[in-house]
Amino acid sequence: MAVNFDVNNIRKDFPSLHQSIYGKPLVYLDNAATSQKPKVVIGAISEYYSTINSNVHRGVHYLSQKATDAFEDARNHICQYLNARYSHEIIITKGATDAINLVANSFGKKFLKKGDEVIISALEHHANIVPWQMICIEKQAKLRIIPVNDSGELRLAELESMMNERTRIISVTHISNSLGVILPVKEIIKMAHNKGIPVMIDGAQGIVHKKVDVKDLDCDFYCFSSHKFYGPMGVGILYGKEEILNEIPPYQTGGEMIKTVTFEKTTFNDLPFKFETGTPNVADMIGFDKALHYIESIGMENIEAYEKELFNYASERLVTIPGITVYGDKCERIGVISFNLKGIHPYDAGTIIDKLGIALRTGNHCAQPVMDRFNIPGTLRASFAFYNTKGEADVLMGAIHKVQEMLG
Amino acid sequence: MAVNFDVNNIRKDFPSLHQSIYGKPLVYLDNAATSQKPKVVIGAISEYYSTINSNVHRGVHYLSQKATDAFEDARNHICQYLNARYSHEIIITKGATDAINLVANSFGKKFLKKGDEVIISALEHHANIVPWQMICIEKQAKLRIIPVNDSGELRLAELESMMNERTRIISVTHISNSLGVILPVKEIIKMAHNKGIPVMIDGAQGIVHKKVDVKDLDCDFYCFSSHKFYGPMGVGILYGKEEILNEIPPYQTGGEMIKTVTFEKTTFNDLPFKFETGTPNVADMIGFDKALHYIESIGMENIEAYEKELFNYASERLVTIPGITVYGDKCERIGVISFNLKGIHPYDAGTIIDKLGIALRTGNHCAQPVMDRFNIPGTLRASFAFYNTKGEADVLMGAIHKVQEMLG
Amino acid sequence: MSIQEQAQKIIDEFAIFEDWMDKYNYLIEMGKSLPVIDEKYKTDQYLISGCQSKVWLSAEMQDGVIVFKADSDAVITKGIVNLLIRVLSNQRPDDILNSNLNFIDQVGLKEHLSPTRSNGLVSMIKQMKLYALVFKTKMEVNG
Amino acid sequence: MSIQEQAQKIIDEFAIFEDWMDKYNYLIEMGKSLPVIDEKYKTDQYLISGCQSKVWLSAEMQDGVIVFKADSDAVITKGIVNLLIRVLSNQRPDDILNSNLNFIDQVGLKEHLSPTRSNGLVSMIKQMKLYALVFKTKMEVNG
Ligand SMILES: Cc1ncc(COP(=O)(O)O)c(C=O)c1O
Ligand SMILES: Cc1ncc(COP(=O)(O)O)c(C=O)c1O
Repeated sequence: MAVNFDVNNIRKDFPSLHQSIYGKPLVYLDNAATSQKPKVVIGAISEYYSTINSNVHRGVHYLSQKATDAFEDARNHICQYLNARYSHEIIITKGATDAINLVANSFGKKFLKKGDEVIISALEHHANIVPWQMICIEKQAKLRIIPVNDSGELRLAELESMMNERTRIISVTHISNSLGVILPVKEIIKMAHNKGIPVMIDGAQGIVHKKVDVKDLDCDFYCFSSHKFYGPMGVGILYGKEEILNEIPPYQTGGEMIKTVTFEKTTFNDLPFKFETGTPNVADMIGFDKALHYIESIGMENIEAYEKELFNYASERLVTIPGITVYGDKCERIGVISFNLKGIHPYDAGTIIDKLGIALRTGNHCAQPVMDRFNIPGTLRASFAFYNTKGEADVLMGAIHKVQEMLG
Repeated sequence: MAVNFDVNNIRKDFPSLHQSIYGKPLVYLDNAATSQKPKVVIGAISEYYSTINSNVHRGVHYLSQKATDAFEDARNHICQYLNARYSHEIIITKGATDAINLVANSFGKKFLKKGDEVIISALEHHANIVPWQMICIEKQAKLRIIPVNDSGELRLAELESMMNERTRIISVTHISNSLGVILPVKEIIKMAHNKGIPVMIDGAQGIVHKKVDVKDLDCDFYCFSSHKFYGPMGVGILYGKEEILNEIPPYQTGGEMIKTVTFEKTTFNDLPFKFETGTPNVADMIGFDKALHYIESIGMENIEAYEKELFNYASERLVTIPGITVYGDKCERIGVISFNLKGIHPYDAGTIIDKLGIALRTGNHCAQPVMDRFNIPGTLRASFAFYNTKGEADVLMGAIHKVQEMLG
Repeated sequence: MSIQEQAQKIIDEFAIFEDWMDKYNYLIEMGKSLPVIDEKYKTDQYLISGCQSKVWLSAEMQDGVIVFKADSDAVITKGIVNLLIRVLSNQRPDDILNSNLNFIDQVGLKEHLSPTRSNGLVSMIKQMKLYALVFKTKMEVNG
Repeated sequence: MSIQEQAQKIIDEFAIFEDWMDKYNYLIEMGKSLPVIDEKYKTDQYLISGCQSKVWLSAEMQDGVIVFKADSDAVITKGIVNLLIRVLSNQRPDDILNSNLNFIDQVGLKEHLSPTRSNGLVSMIKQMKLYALVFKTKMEVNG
């Protein structure tokens, strides 16, 4: 067990974990979809709305100034956490999907021309596929896919030959949400930068399980959602290098993001405001700030160590089940175990497992091309957070036995 | 005083109203920027995160089903409140600005061609100007402005002659956020529909002060933000007629909004999901649902009656101040009183008023063209909600006297 | 038997189960034992897309009643499909159009018919009523 | 007088005020009484945009020190502009570059220098240090 890490104490910080489902204690294994929230986060939102609640950046009045300061403190905190150079490299969005749409659109408008190419991987979430498909259709550019081998591993050698002088950007996930596979993002970034190609990382799952240092990674964009990282829904983060953010045009337009407006001509504000329009989600940013503080108080290195141990425990036991197929099991993985049971439709298995008080997800996990790659309708996905226990992994084991008994 | 309406009781429902600023009781008159929240809303968010918190539309598991049902109940509630025909005519966005960007983009992509025209009014917030400017530039269309006369009233006669066979859409605000002027939206819609032109209403301020019935208005789009209407930040609503929503293409893309994805081709989901991608902001939707219930429990007709009385009281007193100019004072107005004091810069006045515990806003209120129209750098804007009192209007009077004493 | 009588029969069958597991075992039995559609109908044309589990549905008019056949790739879904077929197949278009399917609620399977559950059942019911409407219209036009 | 001494002098002046109102009355006095810039500098070229209140700033090098002149359309902003000018004008580029402006905090006007306050003061200070850097570089190149 990791030092300084007592999972039973930690569980006390999460009110939602302590409930019964169909009379059985909840086992929450749908963390890759969204995480539960520590009470400091929930409390911070209530407190915000009960005290300094205001619109920001606008008023000369006291509350507005307080809210603005809290909002910008949160931005600074994220900047430090990611080890970005400037806080204006941190753009607030409504989620990872919003962030990817922003980049696909703004980068695409500026840099994509007919015949150009964009590269993504075969392990992407729909959020990192469809926006690129759409902008490629609009610009008559070509979307190319880094393939995976049968064990779910990216074929990096092919990437090398795919990159050419028409490649404008590469966008890949840090950790696959459907299989838990960790991608060699640092290597991909190096390979791409050698040819002068910028790289965006979809960190929706990556930020949750890895300490992320954007300077060390040297990625050009990195994005994620607060709600999967113990923070509230409704907030996402886009990190972008200043140089590139300055070069690409704004995405959404309206208040805040402008300098001057006449009916003839509008000039845009500086970073980060150029990419942030409308009233920002101050309450949830303050909530997310608290989530980051909470993570730091436990220590991401402790979280990583414990999660690895838990993941290995669960994986090693699951593979012993007769008739189980675990996808991507030859790869370095974390957080997610994606599997099927021989002769049993994942939807059926999920229905029974649900009745046993376990929250896990079945289906294609918004990654249909991954399912198509393995020629399956979907999988059962158990996804773990640092508040899950080995005991819960055992409960899952028992549930799978029950499923096989009933459906096998 | 309106029947069944006791403002002192109502104030008890709003925790943030009971605090001191610089040792003086807070007088919150920045409601047009964002409203305060009743405790039922704050409580609902906490409860959500402490119980059914999950991702929606995806899992087969119990919590996910509960969260999905609560989310869709909220959508149905909004549908009923607005008297829309179908709940799939209610699209969830992150705010009014997001909603207008969606329409400008999707409608613009489908219907705007070179030489076409879009009409907005001279009283718009930047959020209902810049997105139209941008899409008009992209499509080489022309943005035309319904002018206002010196008292801030829209010149409807000019609209009649501005509409022609190249006019594709008209987008106007329901109530001006900078002056409080109520626009004759029903008349505008009728005039436009006579020529077959669809109309979007920016209801960010309108929904707060008027009972809105989209069937009665017969608008093609109506949008607003939760946070100005006593709900949480991070959620906005776009109502659109089914026929037109079906015709225009999706805006953002990613998970949820798709039916099938392959690397070659993606097909989109039905309404409302076609326009909703990424993990939705379930917590804040549930909070907003509670805000609507709260409003209904008081009764919008009671709120309208009380607000009118309070507004008249405040207006009548303010105009007696020597050297004051109230903008739009010849027009039908509600909620907002926008003014300047002779020889005093609004920023200076705002600084002093703030020190007296009053939260009001100075500046151009994200409506620079309105300021340019009146040839002023900005105004002082006192904006009232139904939890404000005549006593607070008196405190504002006193503060203005103090400002004139110090700065006059 | 009328729709009402069929539904009551199913409610009675389920009444004997003490817990959810027995109920689901019975559903699974029903799903497994009954081949309900010809293989030739298991094509995209007859597919009702429910994202997580697939449902195929065919309908034919025979002597004034509609004969539905259906199948699913998930066995629990198939079990429920079978309940719906037992109740709605061999009924007249008008009766199908006017039917309510409360029995699903009464046997404790309501959650499977939530419009947000992506198992194809809700779409299947919609499709069955649509068939009823089409056949009814045809009958009126022809006769 | 050095920057430090000038700042101390201002701190002492403000020390006598008992409440915020006296302090602001004094600021307003300072804003009103001192015309600090030539009308010819009140053009867009010298404008520092602060959204809510405008600040104009000019800078000249005279005998090794920089002479700043500035103005604002809002009188409270202008009062603070004057404090900054009193402290930073007639100082050497190096001293300006190394200066901290804590005295604003100590006289209780910190909120006016919040980077999110759109009164132009923060941009004005940035601009003053930029001038100092430019003049310093020029001196080094020429000298
Ligand atoms: C009339 C009007 N339209 C649009 C907006 C934009 O709303 P939001 O900032 O919540 O997106 C506002 C509020 O600032 C407004 O008053
Ligand atoms: C890898 C990955 N990318 C993107 C997303 C989209 O995140 P969101 O739904 O919060 O926008 C998700 C989560 O669903 C994900 O797992």
